[in-house]
Amino acid sequence: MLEISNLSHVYGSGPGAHHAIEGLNLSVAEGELLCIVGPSGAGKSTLLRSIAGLIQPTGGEVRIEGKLVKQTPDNLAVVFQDYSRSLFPWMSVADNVALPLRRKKMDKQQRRAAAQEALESVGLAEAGKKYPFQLSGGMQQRVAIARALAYRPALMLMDEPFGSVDAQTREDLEDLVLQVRGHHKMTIVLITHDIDESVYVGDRVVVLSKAPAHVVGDLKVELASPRDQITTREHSDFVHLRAEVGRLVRGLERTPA
Amino acid sequence: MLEISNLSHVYGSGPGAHHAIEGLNLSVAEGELLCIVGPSGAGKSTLLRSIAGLIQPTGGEVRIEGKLVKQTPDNLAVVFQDYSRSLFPWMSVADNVALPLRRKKMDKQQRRAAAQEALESVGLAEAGKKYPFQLSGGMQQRVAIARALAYRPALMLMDEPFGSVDAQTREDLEDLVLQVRGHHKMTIVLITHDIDESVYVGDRVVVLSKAPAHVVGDLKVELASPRDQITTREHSDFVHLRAEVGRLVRGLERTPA
Amino acid sequence: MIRTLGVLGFLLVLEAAGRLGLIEALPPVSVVLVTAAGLAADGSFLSDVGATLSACAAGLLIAVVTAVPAGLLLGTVPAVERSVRPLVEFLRPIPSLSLIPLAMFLYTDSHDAKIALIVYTCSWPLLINTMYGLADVDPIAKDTLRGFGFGPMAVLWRVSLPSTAPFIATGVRIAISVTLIVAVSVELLAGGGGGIGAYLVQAGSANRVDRMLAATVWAGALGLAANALFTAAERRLLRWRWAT
Amino acid sequence: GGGDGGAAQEKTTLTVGVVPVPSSAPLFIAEKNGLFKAEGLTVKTEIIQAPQAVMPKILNGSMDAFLTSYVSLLAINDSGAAKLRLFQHVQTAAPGIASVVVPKDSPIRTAADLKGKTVGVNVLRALGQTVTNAHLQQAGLKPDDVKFTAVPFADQLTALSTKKIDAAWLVEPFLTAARKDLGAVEVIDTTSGPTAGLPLDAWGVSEEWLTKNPKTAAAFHRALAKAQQIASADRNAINAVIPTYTQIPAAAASAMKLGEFSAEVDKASFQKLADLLHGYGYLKSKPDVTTMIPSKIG
Amino acid sequence: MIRRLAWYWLIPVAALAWEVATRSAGAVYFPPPSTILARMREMAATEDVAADLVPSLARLAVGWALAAAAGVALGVLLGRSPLLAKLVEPIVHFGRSVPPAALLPVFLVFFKVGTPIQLAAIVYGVLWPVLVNSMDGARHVDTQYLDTAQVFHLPRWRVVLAAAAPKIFAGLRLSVALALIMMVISELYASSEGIGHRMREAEGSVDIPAMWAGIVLLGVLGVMLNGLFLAVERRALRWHRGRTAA
Ligand SMILES: Nc1ncnc2c1ncn2[C@@H]1O[C@H](COP(=O)(O)OP(=O)(O)OP(=O)(O)O)[C@@H](O)[C@H]1O
Ligand SMILES: Nc1ncnc2c1ncn2[C@@H]1O[C@H](COP(=O)(O)OP(=O)(O)OP(=O)(O)O)[C@@H](O)[C@H]1O
Ligand SMILES: [Mg+2]
Ligand SMILES: [Mg+2]
Repeated sequence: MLEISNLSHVYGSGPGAHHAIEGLNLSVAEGELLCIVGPSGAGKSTLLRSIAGLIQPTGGEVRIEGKLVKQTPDNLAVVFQDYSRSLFPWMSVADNVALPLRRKKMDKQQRRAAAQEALESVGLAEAGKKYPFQLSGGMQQRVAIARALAYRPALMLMDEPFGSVDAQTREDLEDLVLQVRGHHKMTIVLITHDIDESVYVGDRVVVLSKAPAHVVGDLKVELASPRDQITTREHSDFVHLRAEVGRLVRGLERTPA
Repeated sequence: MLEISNLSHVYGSGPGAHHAIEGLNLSVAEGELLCIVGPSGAGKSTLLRSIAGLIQPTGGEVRIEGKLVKQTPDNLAVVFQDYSRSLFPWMSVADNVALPLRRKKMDKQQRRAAAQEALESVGLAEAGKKYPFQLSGGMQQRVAIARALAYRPALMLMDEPFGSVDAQTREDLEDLVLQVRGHHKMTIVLITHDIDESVYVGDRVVVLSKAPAHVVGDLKVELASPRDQITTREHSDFVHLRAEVGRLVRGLERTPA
Repeated sequence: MIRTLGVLGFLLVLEAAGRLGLIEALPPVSVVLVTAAGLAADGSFLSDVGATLSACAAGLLIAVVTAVPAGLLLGTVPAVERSVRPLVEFLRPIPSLSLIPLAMFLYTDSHDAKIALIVYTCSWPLLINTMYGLADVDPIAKDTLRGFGFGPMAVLWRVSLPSTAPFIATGVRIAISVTLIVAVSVELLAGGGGGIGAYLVQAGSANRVDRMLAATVWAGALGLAANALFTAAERRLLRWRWAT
Repeated sequence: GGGDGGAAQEKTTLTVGVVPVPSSAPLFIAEKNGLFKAEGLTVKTEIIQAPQAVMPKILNGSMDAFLTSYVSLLAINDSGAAKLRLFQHVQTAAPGIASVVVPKDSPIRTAADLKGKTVGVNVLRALGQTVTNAHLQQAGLKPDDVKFTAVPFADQLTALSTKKIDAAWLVEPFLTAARKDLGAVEVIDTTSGPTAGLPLDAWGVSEEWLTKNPKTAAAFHRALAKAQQIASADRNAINAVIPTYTQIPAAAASAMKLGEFSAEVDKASFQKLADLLHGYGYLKSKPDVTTMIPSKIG
Repeated sequence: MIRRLAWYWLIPVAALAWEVATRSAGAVYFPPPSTILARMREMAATEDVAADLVPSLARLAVGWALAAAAGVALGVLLGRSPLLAKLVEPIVHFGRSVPPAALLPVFLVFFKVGTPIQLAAIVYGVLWPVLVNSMDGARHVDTQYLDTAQVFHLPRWRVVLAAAAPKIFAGLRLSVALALIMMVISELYASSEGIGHRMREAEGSVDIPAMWAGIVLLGVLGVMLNGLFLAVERRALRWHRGRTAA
């Protein structure tokens, strides 16, 4: 589904240039849920933007279903790390969620129903009429997730999607993503800082180095599906994997800047 | 130090009014590190804004050292949940950190040195000359933390300050906060979604109910200081407390919206 | 309430200054206001006001539907902006007053000439504000839609335009008063087709300073009313901005 | 006279630019007495400030005739932008209708005192400056000794009373107002002595219009000429129409001092005006006024 | 340098097109650029151009600086103080809708004929767009910035100024060309030198090429001043360009 070969990205030029990614290779199979972990400032968001075609990487290439990504590919959704700035302040929450659905063959009523359903699934059934600024940080983040889920993309990119919600909600959302993935055959790339989470939701966990980012670890997660917050996390394989990812992440030197 | 009595806050009025906080009582002793956990949308940020004097609560009162908070009290620093929008985009990172120090009796060079020191302490020694938009999400969040730390306030309010950084950095920052608190006699109120974190850094953990928020649990954390990421977390008291907080949080119904 | 207080205070100061002889040679404010009120019952003056207002409305409308899209184009395609910029900057400082003869030569109807000059003059605040507004759009907001596969036009229409709306609104706010100024000035200098400016010519050549000032008060009051109307509309359209 | 009927005329609806001053009165007298209707003409008026401003309309044919000062007529012809013709004379200057005045407490008392002072005129390099120059020269000053500045008549009173200018060249009704309201004192009567009897205003048309519309021109001219006779014979006729197209109240209209309304311009005075303007460098070339007076209209 | 100049390609192209169009149309009021240039050269040779240009530009510079400073200060003040805004805003919207030409009698009460009154007219005309843009900009500053400023007790006005800078600069950009316009308008009356005075003279004597010469001169001045302005703006808003470059 997704093929990244020898990807590099440099921000700026001259002496102030910053090498965010260098020679990164990665491929994701159809229907896979890939978790990416890595130190802050590594280049994870940069990688995600390259996959989404939002920046043109300075080297290497990204292919989706064999096609070189030059512009944003069709049938893709992104949950941005900076969710509060990715919600449109001039629209109600429901309109924000329904907006991308205009690209689908749906009439107004269907769009509205789909938006409402997605909002319900993230626990915001009653927030549709509000404006984003009237919501708490975690609620805004959930709106951004609902927007991506409602879109039902073939490829979903999520950049720390559960960073601002409480533990209980976080677990619910993790399960929601797994469930939606199961129903709708999505391929998902999810960036997270929570090692437990990466193992719990991922089919595979990729560990990135500090900047310039490249892959330093690639672990297959062989845990039974459907997963369960209590039993899966108790499973010895889970504990083992989690420790291994932890070691990989900790093994990296601290990023200087 | 901090006395909150019968605090209530209602956003808006009429049928669309939202009761964010109702009848909340809380007091924080001098030098204490209080962690607040609670469901997304409960009213944690609202509580924090009331303490900082950024909103006038619709009921009850907040007192700092006996003085009613009407405007923002002196000697206070806040790390906002929406860190990316609390950094000034028109200033370099170092200037952002140094700016509040203008209120202290420091000359330019001292300010610059203090800013650089704070940036180093959060692992951003080389980011000073950059602009905020040139940093990753987690780096921006660390800049906001550095700004508050450099200021050395008597009361520090932190709203999910470590939500966007990787596990390793998170632990480092937790220890940094504990260490700074020890050196400089700060009182700290820290909002977090991570139950482990609340027990690890807190002297006390307060659990808030879903909206309208009030206190449903108030636990003293009696763990030895200085704390250590490995040994403290292994300690049976830690495991016990963490489970108790978890039960309290999980015991709350899911917030509808 | 406070608004009226401010205006009242201002008027009182002016009146006092006039009465105390600080402002010599001009009729006191109260006299001007009474004259201005009297004009409300003057049919021929009202038709002058109508002529001015209709030209203003038409001019503003045409300017908005041409300058805003032009600003969107210049603001989104840098190559076009760089190429057109010298021409735009060449045209902008040319006073509409200097163009009056040209407009009157081109349009046999003075009303049309007046509208053309209004369009010319009030396009600039709209154009410039639209361009600066586009430069201020949050890139993450744009990326969000792009991420869902929307094309450049959809991003322009659904993100850039609403984000720019506050800037455009400011442009319109400025343009409103510019239309009045241009209309009255053109009428004043070139006459034809009536209007507040033509009334000013008549009053001026009869040495009716009170009436000139009264008509001027009307021009200002019309601008004030138009601005209030627009602000009300803006508050509805850009509700999200006023709420925060 | 009498109309030959509209059928033969090139056009029957005329747009005429009028300045809201007494000189436009004959046109309104003609309208009031049905003289245009009798010729089969419909006359529409547009308020203008000066013919220069409406030259584009005259050139593109959207305005047929206009009230003009002789100075403007000469200036426009001098520029070569258009060829204008004197269509019908209106008013000749009489003593006391245009003067340089100063505030009542001003130390300036004679033309010679104006040396180095600022004098307001309505338009620079036009009648006011020309006639004042002539008197300054008589008093031994050079035109450069005085600084002229352009301020519209209506604003001159303000400028004068607040001492923002030292002196003002004013015509009626401003002159009366200056005397009455400000107690202004006359320093020079600029329509006497070396500048007595200069022609002031007339109706103008373009040469092109005249050749294209001979029949209309004849009819329009007949009506205006008749009105002109009424005006020159009966001051009350003027007084009666002034309030209808200006904002000058009836009482003020009859109190105003006016020049002489006559049927024909005195060619010698016209030439004298032209020579003065040329002499001060306000015209590029020395005009021959006879070329501006059509031999016969119609 | 050459690359920079290349962006001006449209000017010669437009001039050429204009030349062809005006030559073929032959309308009196639209002389071809070649005629205008010839007239300009003639004027430059026979008249003391500096005597008109220097005082005009001096008034322009002083007037613009005064208006810009006052506009930004007043605008930010009104934008941030709802009470003051309510008190003064009606007067502002009234004042900015009044044609400066109609205010001449009022100006004549306060200012001496010549440079003082012209400066007053320039300031009056240029003030409004700067004020309105600054006011709207200051009024809608992101609350998160204001909260941050409040918490750290930062000087609020500086945060407001910086956050509103994009909009303030839009107003200032408008004001540069407007200052040129007001310079001309202020010289229409009560003046005896300057570009506007010359243009009025040209109009009075229906010297059409000379009128156009004034127009062209203003255009050229506009391009130059705008270049200057953009250079300043590029420095001041560097952060903004980097941040919003998609
Ligand atoms: N400006 C506002 N207008 C109206 N309602 C608001 C506003 N700000 C917050 N709220 C509402 O108040 C409630 C509490 O918000 P608050 O931001 O305090 O939550 P929180 O506990 O910080 O949540 P989170 O953990 O998601 O950040 C939410 O339900 C939210 O919808
Ligand atoms: N627009 C930019 N200009 C210059 N440098 C940038 C820009 N955006 C990001 N960078 C740099 O590129 C590096 C990688 O950034 P990126 O946002 O991809 O990190 P990340 O892995 O997502 O980190 P985090 O977990 O903190 O979000 C960082 O060091 C950052 O400073
Ligand atoms: Mg990131
Ligand atoms: Mg919050």
